[in-house]
Amino acid sequence: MASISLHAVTKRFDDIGPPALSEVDLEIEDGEFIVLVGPSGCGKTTLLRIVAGLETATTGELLIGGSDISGVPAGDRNIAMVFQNYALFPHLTVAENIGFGLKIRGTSKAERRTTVERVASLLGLSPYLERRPGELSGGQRQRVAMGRAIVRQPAAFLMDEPLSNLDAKLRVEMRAEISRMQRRLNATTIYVTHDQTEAMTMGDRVVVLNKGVVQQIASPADLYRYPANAFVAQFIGAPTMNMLVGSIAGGRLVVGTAQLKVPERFESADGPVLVGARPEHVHIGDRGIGHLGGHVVLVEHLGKEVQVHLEIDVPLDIDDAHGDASEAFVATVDPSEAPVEGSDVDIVLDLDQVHLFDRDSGLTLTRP
Amino acid sequence: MASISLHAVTKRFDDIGPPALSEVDLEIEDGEFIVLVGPSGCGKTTLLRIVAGLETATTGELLIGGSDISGVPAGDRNIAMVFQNYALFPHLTVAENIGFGLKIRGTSKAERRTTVERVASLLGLSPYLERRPGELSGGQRQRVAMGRAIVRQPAAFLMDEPLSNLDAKLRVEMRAEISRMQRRLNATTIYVTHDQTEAMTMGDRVVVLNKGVVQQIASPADLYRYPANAFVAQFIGAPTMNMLVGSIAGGRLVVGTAQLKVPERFESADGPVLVGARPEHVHIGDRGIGHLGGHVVLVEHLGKEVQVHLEIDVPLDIDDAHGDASEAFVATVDPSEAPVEGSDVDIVLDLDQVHLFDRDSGLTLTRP
Amino acid sequence: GNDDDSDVSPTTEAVSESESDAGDGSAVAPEPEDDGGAVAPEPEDDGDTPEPEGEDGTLRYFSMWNEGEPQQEVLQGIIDSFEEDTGVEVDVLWAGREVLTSVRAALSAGDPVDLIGFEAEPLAGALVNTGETRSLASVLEQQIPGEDVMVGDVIPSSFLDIYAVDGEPHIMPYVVNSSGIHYDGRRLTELGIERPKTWDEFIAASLAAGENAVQHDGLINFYNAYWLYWLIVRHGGPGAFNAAASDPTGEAWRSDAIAGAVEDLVELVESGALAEGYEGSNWPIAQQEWANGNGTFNINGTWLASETASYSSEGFEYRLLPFPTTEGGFESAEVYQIGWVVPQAADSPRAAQDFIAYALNSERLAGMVDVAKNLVPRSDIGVPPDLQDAVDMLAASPAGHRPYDGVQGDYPEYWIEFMLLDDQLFFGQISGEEFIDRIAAKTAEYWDSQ
Amino acid sequence: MSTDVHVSSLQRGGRLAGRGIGRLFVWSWVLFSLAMLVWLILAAFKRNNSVFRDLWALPDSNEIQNFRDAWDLLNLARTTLNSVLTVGGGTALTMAVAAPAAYALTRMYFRGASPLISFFALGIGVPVHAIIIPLFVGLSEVNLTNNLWGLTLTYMGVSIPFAVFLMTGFFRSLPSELEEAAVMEGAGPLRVFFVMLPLARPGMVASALIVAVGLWNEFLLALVLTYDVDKRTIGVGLLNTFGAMRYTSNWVGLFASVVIMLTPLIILYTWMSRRIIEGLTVGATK
Amino acid sequence: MGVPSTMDVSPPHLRHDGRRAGAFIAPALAIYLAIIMAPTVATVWISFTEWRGIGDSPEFVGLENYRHLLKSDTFWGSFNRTLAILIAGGLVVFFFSFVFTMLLREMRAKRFIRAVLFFPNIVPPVALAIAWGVLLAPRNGLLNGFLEAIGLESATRTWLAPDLIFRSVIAGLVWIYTGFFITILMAGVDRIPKHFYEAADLEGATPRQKLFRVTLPLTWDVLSVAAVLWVITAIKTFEFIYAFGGSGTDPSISTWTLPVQVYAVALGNRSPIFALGQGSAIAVIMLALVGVLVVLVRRIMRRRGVEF
Ligand SMILES: Nc1ncnc2c1ncn2[C@@H]1O[C@H](COP(=O)(O)OP(=O)(O)OP(=O)(O)O)[C@@H](O)[C@H]1O
Ligand SMILES: Nc1ncnc2c1ncn2[C@@H]1O[C@H](COP(=O)(O)OP(=O)(O)OP(=O)(O)O)[C@@H](O)[C@H]1O
Ligand SMILES: [Mg+2]
Ligand SMILES: [Mg+2]
Repeated sequence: MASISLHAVTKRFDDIGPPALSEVDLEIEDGEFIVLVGPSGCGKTTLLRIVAGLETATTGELLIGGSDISGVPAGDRNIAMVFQNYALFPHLTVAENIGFGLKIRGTSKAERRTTVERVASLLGLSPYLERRPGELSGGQRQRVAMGRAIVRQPAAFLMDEPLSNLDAKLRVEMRAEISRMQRRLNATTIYVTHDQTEAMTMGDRVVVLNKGVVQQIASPADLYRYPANAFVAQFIGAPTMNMLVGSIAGGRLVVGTAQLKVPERFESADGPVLVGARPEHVHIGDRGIGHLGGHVVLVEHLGKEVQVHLEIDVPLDIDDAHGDASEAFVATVDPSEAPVEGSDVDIVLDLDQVHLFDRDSGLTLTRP
Repeated sequence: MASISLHAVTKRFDDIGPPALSEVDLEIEDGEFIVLVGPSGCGKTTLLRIVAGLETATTGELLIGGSDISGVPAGDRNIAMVFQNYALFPHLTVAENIGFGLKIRGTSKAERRTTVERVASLLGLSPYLERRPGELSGGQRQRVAMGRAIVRQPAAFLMDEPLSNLDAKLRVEMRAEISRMQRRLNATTIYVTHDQTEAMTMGDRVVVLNKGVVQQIASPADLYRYPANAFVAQFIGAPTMNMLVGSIAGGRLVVGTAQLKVPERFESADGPVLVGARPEHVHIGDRGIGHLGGHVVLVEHLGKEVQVHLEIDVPLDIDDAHGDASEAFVATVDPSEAPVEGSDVDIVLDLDQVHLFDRDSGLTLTRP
Repeated sequence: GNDDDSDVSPTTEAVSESESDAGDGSAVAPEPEDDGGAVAPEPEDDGDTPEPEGEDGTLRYFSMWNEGEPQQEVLQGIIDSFEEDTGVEVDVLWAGREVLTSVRAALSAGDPVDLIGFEAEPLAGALVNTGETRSLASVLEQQIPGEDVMVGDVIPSSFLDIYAVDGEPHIMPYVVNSSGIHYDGRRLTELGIERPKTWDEFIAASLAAGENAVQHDGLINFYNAYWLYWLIVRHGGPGAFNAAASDPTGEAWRSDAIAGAVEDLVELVESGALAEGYEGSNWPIAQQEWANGNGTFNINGTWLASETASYSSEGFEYRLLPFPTTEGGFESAEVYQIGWVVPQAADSPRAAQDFIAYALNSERLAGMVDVAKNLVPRSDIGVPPDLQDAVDMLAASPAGHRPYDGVQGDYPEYWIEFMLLDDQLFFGQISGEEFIDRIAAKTAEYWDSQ
Repeated sequence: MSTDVHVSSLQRGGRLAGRGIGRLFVWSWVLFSLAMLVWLILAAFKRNNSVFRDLWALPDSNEIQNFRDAWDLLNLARTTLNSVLTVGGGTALTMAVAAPAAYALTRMYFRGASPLISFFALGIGVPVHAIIIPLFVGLSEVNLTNNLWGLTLTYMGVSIPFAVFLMTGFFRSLPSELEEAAVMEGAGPLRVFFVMLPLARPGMVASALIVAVGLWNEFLLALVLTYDVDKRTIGVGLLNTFGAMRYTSNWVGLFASVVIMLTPLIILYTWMSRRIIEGLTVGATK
Repeated sequence: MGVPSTMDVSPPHLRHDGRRAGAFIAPALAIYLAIIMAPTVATVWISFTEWRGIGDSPEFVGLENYRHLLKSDTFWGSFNRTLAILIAGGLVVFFFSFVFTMLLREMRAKRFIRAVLFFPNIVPPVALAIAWGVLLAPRNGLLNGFLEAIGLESATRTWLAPDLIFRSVIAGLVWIYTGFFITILMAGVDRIPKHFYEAADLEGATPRQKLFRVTLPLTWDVLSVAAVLWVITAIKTFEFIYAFGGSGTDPSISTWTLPVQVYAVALGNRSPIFALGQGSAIAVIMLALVGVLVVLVRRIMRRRGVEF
């Protein structure tokens, strides 16, 4: 096991355009579980591959266990990677797949067998040792990939969206299993995902990347509660945080026609801001008691809660990754409070919970 | 527009094994939006294709608009289908794709143009009419596929997981858009999905299929509140409903060591049962006040709520589609109530909300 | 060339004479001169009475020459004037050396082929021997347009007899080649070597000539075969090789004459006189080097002079050495004819015969000598300067024989098997005894399977 | 750890050296192929008596005459026309019949489709030599020898197996949803075929190119099935020129004819090589 | 893997009775039958006859032609040379193709190199043969000239001498066809997703291990197609050898292969034999050879059938 450090790592694939990774600094402690999230193309895979040695950084330093290993080829870094699609060799059996690395390293046949069997039983794969990947279910394949990774006790695990090919149910189960496995092995792990839930539940710390730049590194709970900027705020949480355009002037928070009291936390703030409110921090009331007026476009009953899509008369700040989104404002409410579709309602923002961001830099004005 | 009826439709692809569809009865009213859900391989696509005429039923009757159309070829059924990957003709422009069916039917060029333009503006596709599918975004393609379907005013729409290729955000938007479109056109629609949210939000009624057999046909809310059997109960809702093995004897509900009062609704029940409790109906308290003892394995912070994975000393009934799942019991609690990982806790089931199922047949004992 | 143009008027007359029963309106046919009685197969021809009717004045001629070869150019000139003089249209196909492939294609497709010009040996093997050609006896009686002689007067019967069937000629030669050992006259003088006459002298001269004395393109199997065939003919006389090849028992190969020939050949191979790498020389590499002055002797057909003319070194003096004689052996010259046949299936046999007679006119045929540098069967036409030796050789020879003693033409399949063994002998891969044993066995086996 | 790194870097050094040698070999092979081509082209501009003397000397004079000779001898106007007619016609017709056949074989799911595919594929293994004799006799029965139509027909016959083989690969790889979508819109079988056809266009283009290049270089069939000068194709023309030039020892003229015949191919190839290569590989690897 | 007897698996809208599909297939099938299959059958029949094909009609002679061939040194020479191309040539072609494919995978100019290597496959074989002849000419050939120029005079050979000429021919064929098979193998290798190699890299696999543990097993089906194509190509090869001997001068007998012999015996050559029966017998033997070897290759390389 080992710590992993990246110092000012930059990666350019071509000379034009922005780099795929830019000045990434990251200290991962021995045994830590780091989750890497960010929109598509933000450089998650690239970072992983640089650590693995499948790609070389353009500039910057990479240390594993304290020593610079920039020049060490992938095979000698003692790092295991679980690929998104597992990269199981289709012509090898489960046992052969798990034992592949041992074979390459020339481990004796007998030793290989016992090791593979131990790992397989650990992963509940013992009955399938003679099958080929094509004859396994998605979850089983995932476990074979895990098996191949853990069998040789690597210094670190890298996992690139290992669950994205599984169906929802299985994903939940495998998620828990990977967490448990990682804790048992206490292996340094970098885990890439684009799944909210995985990001929030699996890691000790989460790294949010955008366009190759680290946005925030924090524990899941902190990330949710204290997003460092508007990007993180909107990226973490589903449905996404509603983001309204407003400004603070003269001690009042102005949003559309509403003039609200600025929460204590923000009293020093001033000028144009973005007001972020998570759907669960938006309440719907009858006309006359709320901050803003809205029109109910759609009511989605999700069983235990209801999502209300609203049209409001305040400009929204839409995440530009999905610029063509219809301008929607969402509130999550209890089934008992669901409004009628097509009705006009009042919207109350939970001012204790809203976030404010500088409208230019996007940086949070909240001090945690 | 037309009603669609299936009477005892059975489909076998081979002589061995169970049929892909077995004795399916389904009455769809004119203008109704039916969602078809079920685990992978349960026969959803097959049912759709039989209605479309791309597959023939082995036995049974299929009526559209009241008349038997078993012998009518697909092209003459006046049904439109939206394929999972849209099946747009890559060499045709958007306009030509939308107008394809009209052209086949020999509609005059002028008429075709006006119709296509009308549909395109309806879908917000007017600026893209001369583009080819390769030059469109996922959401736009989806709309072109819709356009091709609606342009010739078919008797019914069939959609086979039309949103599964889109990313999460776009999916939410398109979901709302399809709902709106369907309401506007008031077109009979069968919509296949494996997405919980789509199932719960889009349909007038939901059909739950399992292994080719219809499990329940009901409105989304009823499905959630009154699942007809243990399968539906576990299939609908995420995280899945916890299912404990218990029995009713002498007016007491026995679950593990706990002897609980049988809720009024079930007082006539007797014998071995399954006790179903959704995660949100499970509460966690300190030792001594609960029904069951549990050990906290994992605490997942999802931001607005916390999922607590527990090990309990009562046998669980695991959905056999995922028979290899680790035996887990999940509670969803407020972040403020989250227990500490590794601690032992008491579990309280919300007896007003639990479901009871016959342990043999799986049928519900709840009378709605 | 322009020789032909001068012949216009006499030819017109000549042709009109022979066009007697052609019934062709375009041809001038004043006197229905009878030429029928002279030839035996004539009734056969007359049997196909509609045939002459079909002659719409077109002559289909398949030639062995490729476009661009001098012979082709000469023939083209003759054809042009023939067309002009007679109104007969000559539809000529310059098919190259695989002319018989095309002939076969045309014949089996039912297309008319009236005239084929090719080497006599394959013609004999492929067509004449199997009865697919017409007798040309009547041509001998035809007057050569523009001259006062008949064909029979100017073409020696010794040439015609070689391929005669039942005493009647079937192949009419227009080029006569031979083969022998070529050398640069100057070079021999410079080296101070006497022109060798006998085999022993030849070997001695070769050894004296230094490196690469005998250039040879060993990848051409039938060039390799020159040596042994010549030696057998020298030792055993004309026909000895053919007799050995056609002996069903194969025992004829064990004669003293052949043993002597084989022994001589082995002597040559072992002498080191042959240029290094001769066995892998890809034609025309060796002859090219020879012409460039790298090497002294080259066994080849008499066409070698014209083939190498374009690249031979300055002042090259083409000389030909008749194949060396052997002690107690025979003397004869190879007669390598290129000639015409008229297939049985010809549509316009008459026009074909007319063309033959027309082309044999001395002035027209002179082109073959002057331009193509070939020898021709008519002795009253000049000789290309480089081939004087060849003419002398032919004149001096007491006898003539067919190329490869007729083995190639008469037994084409056998010929292939022979060349295979001959190569091994010539490349020193097997001994003389082995060769004789094998060829004897092979011969017996071959005849056994026929 | 550090020793590990050391050892492995040594190994790596060995690997790199091995790779270096390998690359050197690859490049020498490439260079060799290019050198052959360059030599041929250079030779076409040399003089007959110097061409073999100093092999790599640059042409001392540009002998346009070589090209004139070659042009005349090849009878290029005529042979090109014939080749274009037979090769172009044969290719076009082959595609015209092979595309629907390949489509039906892969997309119509009728009983016997799979054995039929194998039956077509069988034809790839039949050497021309094994059929040319009866083919020749048969064609002459129906007066199609020495006839460009007959040659075109034959070209179709010999190209069909490979074309069908390649194109079944392409059609198989097309998504069936498109077909189903067309069917749902009411298209009949012919219509569906024409909907699918443009999708298979890359495959068709590639197959056509491969077939055409093969036929362009073909000369055995042309040699045996036709004999008239005015029915000669460029392949036979080259062969004949080869003969003539060799007998007259006009080597430079010969090289000039090769260059003449090669030029369109080189142009076509630099332009379309990716298509050709990819087309070939789709058929072979699908 | 036939269709279940009572059930129709194929979708009904696409399923057609033979007739409809027939209309699509008929033209191609008709021409194919007429031009390839009927003559193939006829060839078998002609091989039992003696026939010159000019005016005469075939005369049935039973197995005489075959018996004759079995005794003919020429035939065995051709036969052995054909096998030599097939086996020796095949080994060399495949060895080079593999090495090249591996090397090219990581080379930047791989597109260009592949295009150059493939080029001989579109050049008229006549031209290739001419070039090859010039290359290997004994004294003033390019190769020997080159060897002398770089001071390797001892390495010069008479490349076309009887003991080497056929090897030289094979070398020429290797030169031509290696590019073709590189192309096919590369397509197979390119199909292998990169992550398999990366996974192997992470395990520290050497290039050789990657070749044997990843590339070979994953290109097996392509290899089997390539092997079948090689069998056919090797047995069919004619133009290059034929033209190598020259036009008008029959190719040297020491380079004859079966197709050349068919041509020489039945179709043409300078002194033609016109033995159609015998030519057909050789053709039938070629056909049989193709058939047997294709079946053999596919059996040896069996695993997941490839259309053929
Ligand atoms: N081999 C490459 N050559 C050129 N550009 C590349 C290469 N690999 C990645 N990139 C670019 O680098 C950026 C980051 O890519 P990367 O694959 O790391 O994104 P990601 O965060 O993993 O995205 P995703 O969630 O879609 O997998 C992208 O803009 C991508 O286009
Ligand atoms: N053409 C076919 N031949 C044989 N079996 C088939 C065929 N099509 C479907 N099946 C089988 O019928 C069953 C139902 O398949 P279907 O495609 O309808 O499932 P589905 O509910 O659409 O699943 P998914 O959610 O994975 O798309 C499956 O067991 C499947 O294997
Ligand atoms: Mg990625
Ligand atoms: Mg489906």
